[in-house]
Amino acid sequence: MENILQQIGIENYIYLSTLLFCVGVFGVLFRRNAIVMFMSIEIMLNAVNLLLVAFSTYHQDAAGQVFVFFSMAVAAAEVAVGLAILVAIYRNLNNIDIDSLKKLKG
Amino acid sequence: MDVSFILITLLIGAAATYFAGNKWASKVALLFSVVAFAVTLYTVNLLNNGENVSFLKNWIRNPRITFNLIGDGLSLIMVLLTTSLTAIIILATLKNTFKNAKSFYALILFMAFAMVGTFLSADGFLYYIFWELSLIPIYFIALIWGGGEAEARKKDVIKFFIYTFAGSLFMLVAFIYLYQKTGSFANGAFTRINLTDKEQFWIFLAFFLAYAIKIPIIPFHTWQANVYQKAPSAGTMLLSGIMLKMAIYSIIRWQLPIAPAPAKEYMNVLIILCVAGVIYGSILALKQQDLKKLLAYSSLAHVGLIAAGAYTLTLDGLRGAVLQMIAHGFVVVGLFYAAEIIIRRYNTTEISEMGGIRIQTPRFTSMFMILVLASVALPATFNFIGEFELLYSLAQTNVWIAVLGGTTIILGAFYMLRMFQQVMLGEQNAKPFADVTFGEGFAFVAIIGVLLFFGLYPKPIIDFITPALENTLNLINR
Amino acid sequence: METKLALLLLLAPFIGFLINVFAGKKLSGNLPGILGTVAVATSFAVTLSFFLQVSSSKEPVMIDLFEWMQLKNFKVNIAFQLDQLSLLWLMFVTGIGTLIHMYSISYMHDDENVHKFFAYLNLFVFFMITLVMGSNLLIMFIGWEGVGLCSYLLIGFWYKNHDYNDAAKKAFIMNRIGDLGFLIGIFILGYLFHSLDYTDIRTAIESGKHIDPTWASIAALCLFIGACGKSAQIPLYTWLPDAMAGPTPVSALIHAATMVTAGIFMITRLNYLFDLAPEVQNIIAIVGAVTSLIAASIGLVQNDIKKVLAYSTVSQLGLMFLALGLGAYQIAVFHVITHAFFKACLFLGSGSVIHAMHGEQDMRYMGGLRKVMKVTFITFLISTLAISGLPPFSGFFSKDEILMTAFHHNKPLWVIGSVASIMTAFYMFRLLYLTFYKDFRGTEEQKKHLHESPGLITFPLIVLATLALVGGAISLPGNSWLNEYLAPVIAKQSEHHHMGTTEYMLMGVAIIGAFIGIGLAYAKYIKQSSVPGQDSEITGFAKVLYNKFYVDEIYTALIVKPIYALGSFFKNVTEAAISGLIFGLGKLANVLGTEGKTLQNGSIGFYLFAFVLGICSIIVYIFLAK
Amino acid sequence: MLTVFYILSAITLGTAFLTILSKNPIHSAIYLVLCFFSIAGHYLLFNAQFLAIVHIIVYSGAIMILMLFTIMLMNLNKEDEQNKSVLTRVAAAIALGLVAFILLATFIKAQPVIESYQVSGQDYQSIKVLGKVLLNEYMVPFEFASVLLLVSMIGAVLLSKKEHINS
Repeated sequence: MENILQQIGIENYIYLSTLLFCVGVFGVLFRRNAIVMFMSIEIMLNAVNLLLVAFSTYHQDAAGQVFVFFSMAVAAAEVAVGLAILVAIYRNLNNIDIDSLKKLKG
Repeated sequence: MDVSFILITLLIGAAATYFAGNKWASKVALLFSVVAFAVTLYTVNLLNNGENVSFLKNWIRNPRITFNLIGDGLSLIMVLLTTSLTAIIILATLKNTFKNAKSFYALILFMAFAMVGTFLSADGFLYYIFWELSLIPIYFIALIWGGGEAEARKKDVIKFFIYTFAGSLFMLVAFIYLYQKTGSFANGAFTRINLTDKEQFWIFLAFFLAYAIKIPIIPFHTWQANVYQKAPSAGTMLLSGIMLKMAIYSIIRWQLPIAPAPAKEYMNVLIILCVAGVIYGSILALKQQDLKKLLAYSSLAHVGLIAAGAYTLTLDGLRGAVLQMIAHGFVVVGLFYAAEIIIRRYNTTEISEMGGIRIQTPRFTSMFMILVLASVALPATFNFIGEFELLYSLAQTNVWIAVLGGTTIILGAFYMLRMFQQVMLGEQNAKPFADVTFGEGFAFVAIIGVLLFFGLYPKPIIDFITPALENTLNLINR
Repeated sequence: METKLALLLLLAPFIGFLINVFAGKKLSGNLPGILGTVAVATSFAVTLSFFLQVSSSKEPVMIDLFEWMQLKNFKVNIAFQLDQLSLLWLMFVTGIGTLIHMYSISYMHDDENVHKFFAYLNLFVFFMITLVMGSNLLIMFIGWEGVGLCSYLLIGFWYKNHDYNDAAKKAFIMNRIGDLGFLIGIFILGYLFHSLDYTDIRTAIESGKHIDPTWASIAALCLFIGACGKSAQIPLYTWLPDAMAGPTPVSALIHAATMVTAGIFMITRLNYLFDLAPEVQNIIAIVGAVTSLIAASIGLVQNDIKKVLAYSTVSQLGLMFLALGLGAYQIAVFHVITHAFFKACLFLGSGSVIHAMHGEQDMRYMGGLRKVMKVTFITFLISTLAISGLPPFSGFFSKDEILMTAFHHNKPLWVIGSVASIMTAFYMFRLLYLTFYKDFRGTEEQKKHLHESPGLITFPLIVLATLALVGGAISLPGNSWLNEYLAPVIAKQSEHHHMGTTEYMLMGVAIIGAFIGIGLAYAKYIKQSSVPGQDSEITGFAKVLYNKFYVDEIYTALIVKPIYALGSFFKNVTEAAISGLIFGLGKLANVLGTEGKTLQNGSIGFYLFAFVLGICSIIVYIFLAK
Repeated sequence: MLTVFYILSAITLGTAFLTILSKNPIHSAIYLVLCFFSIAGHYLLFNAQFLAIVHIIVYSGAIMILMLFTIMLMNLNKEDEQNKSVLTRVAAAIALGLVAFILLATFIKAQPVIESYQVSGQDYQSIKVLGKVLLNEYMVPFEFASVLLLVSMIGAVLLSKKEHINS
């Protein structure tokens, strides 16, 4: 089978994941809803994952994909703990608007 | 027998004093200070006989820090000054009753320990530890046993602490940089490496900040007068008599040999800064209404001259600086002691409330007079020797600077005699003033004896310190 | 043996001082005084033996004790030198010192601190001997400052009075200004010659070694400033009249006969150095002449008997400096000696008068004392004639020599000197007439107690008056023993004035001048019986003179006040500014903390922005900014 | 193939944007699932089938379900979120532009040398190979990942447990 990168080119993936990453950043900055912010973080993670896979193919090396597995595991753990924290916050404040979390003021 | 025994004696003394309890603390402290003095004298004697009294033990392997104590003429004369003055200071405070006396005397001995350590250290790290260690006892002494309103005192003492501490941090940075270069903290290693002029400049500046604050050189002096005024007299004596000599000693031992190039390049600036301190301090002393503050400013003027002499980088200047350090140490302790006696009797530091004391106290007056005269460097007192060499070295550098520095002769006489007149002379004071007792007088006699004896026969000290100073000078001109 | 004797000479007064300081209080009656007198007399005896030895052998006695100070280029020893010059000085220091000690026993015996008085007086003699005996400049400096100290202690002897204390302080500080000059001079000499020994310096100069003439001149000038301070020359003379606050014997010993001549001693000692600097010599001559004129003019109108004598001292010292400036060192020394005799006598005489008047010093309340105080009057008269320059009294010879030299070198200075001499004759006779002639003008109470002073007071007077009468014999014109005696210590031999017509004419002029002064005084105070009016009545130029040209006020306004103002400025402005700056640094940290705290506002959104910006800048820094 | 890539990319970016911009969190979640699916499509393009499957299982299956449950648990499925201030939104947009610009600029400035791609024919992404790599070379991290997951599970349980302050 002909390799995909010969047809598409690695640079396109770089552009794609860069843009995807920027969208994630934008989401984190743009929204107040903590859950949507979480989603934005997932988008950023996926942008990176995508790039890792692209380079894994480029170098024909399995390590990149293995790393993506770990990254997924970490993402799963992160989401689990993060959502638990959000639940705890919601219980106390009755919303998950991050702008209402200002107790740590200096 | 080497120099470490002096340190051990003082440390044991501090502990013993603390455990002796309040009643016996002063006597135990006096005993140990005298023993330390005797040990120092013995060590000096050993050195004179050509024995090696330095001490070297490995301490920490990484970073490479050694417990290296150097015993040469320069360091031992300073140790001798410290131990003798400590004994005199403790003797001078015997009449006072302090609350929690055991801590007070233990702190004094501990401070003497730290200062002796500073003078002896030949390892930069060790030196730095001792240098900072000496700050802690004086901080507590001034804070807890000081006079004046508690809040104001706290403010001044903390200002002093932070100020001097901040200055010495720059020195630490310099040491760390030097360690990076040499892989050792040893003084000898520092003086052997070749630093570029730029590196030397920054190292010089870092040292200068630490020392200029401690000495103090204007414009780093603002902590001085207030702390001298607020600290108990014993603390003031320790500060002015010994502690500020640490900085001048360090200039000669550390700053100049490690970074001689900037000292040569900026010699005029440094000397003018120091000499400006002489005039500035003298003129300010004229305007003081507080006895202790007046003495503080006079001290500022005198040490300015000493530092100026050290920065001339001549043998005369260095020797004059060391001689004058000793002379000034004794005379300033004597003067503060006299002030302490007056303050103890009259419970005030305001000059305007004194006067008419002479008529009641012939003995005290004579002693005070001699101290005042020594302080204005009358010939045949030890101070004259030091001041003459200092001014001579300045004159070799630039006659006009010597003239400016020499104004201390005029202005010094002006403010000291004015103070003496206002404090001692005039019609009898309404408040009675008991003449000094034998115990009180003994400290005076010791101080005056030293000042007059070495004023006429300073040869032993000169011979003792000159080889070490010549070494230093060789390092500076390497 | 010589060393021991010399040490005895030096230390006898010091031992007297120690005994009087430590045990004086327990000694009863006149014992402290007798002790002090014996101590100085011992010194005098030893001096005499040395004097005889050296005048015959012509070899100076050198005594080297031990090393004192070490400087890079040279060492300074505690060493002494008894040569012709120092022995001459020692002779009259210890001689007159003995007489004045003797005088003081009686004069001071009522004082509660008499032992201290003698202790200080002994100490003074000790330091004066040190000053004179030292074989290098630093030993001289010990003595130099030491006598200044004793002067301070003795002027402020009655320390309860703050005016006296102020006078003492002023004397010390003014002297110190000069001392700074002296010290700087020493520094330059040390730099030039690598030695401070007189002999070394002289050898170096006479061996023709090249010496930078500019520096030599500056050194000479600095030393002259030192001499100005000690010998009360313009501009540092104002302390001397104030110094009259001390007891009268002190004025006689320190502020007339001995200490104030230290400057002349120093310049004579270093005559070879001053010969190198003709321009400095010119300055010295001019300063001396002007001082003598100004002091004499102030003396014309003073009413305090001691003040008149003080200004006359300044004036006479000015004449001596005139001689020094003209290079006539022997003549200056000659005048020092004659002046020591007659001025000591005058001061002691005035002391005797004050003693009789119970402390009154204002001449306006004296008069007619001639009848009661015969001895005092006669001795006083002799001294007055001597100082006025009438032959054959000693002052005539010395003063005439000075004026003659001035005439040969510099006519304007001769005129100034002559005018000063005429004034001297006038005010001295004014003093004499007001004090001893006409009727008594004091209170009845005082009149009852008027009496001739006891023998201990009159004996020194008689001795000194005798010396004032015959002292001129040591250097008669044309046949001067003094010139020959001093020849070894003075490098340049004084030119011998051939006693020609000009010289005799000059003598005549001088004598006529003196008579004019005396005549004026006679006309005013005997013929017209005028008595100086009260302070408020003085007007015009006399007022300026009476207020001493307002020099003190000018000094206060120009020097003391600005220093105090500067002190206030430093205290209130500079100190506050610097300490404000330091505090400002602390405050800055505080403010930064408080302000920086609000950055930490708890808003996660804000943190995120900061975070993104931070990442951006890191990336830019690492990847783009190269 | 390029067309497929472009379509997939458009879906990826578009749904990502919609995720962020939709007001209702439920909608966001659904768009995100779509986004993840498109990314899985990219993985398939790379011929990384195993990864694509795992991706779908973990992200779309586990994570997104978890999120949806949370949203429902909190009853957030309504459009009640207050908008951030205009300033913040403008700033966010600027930040977007800035980050994009900087990253792209970095990439362009780096001028990567993209070699012509050589197919070695070596198998590197079959399940078999991946499994070998994962359990040989990356054994220890793999085990630690399990520990991590365990810990996060415990943490999640602890955090979401109702606190009984008085007990």
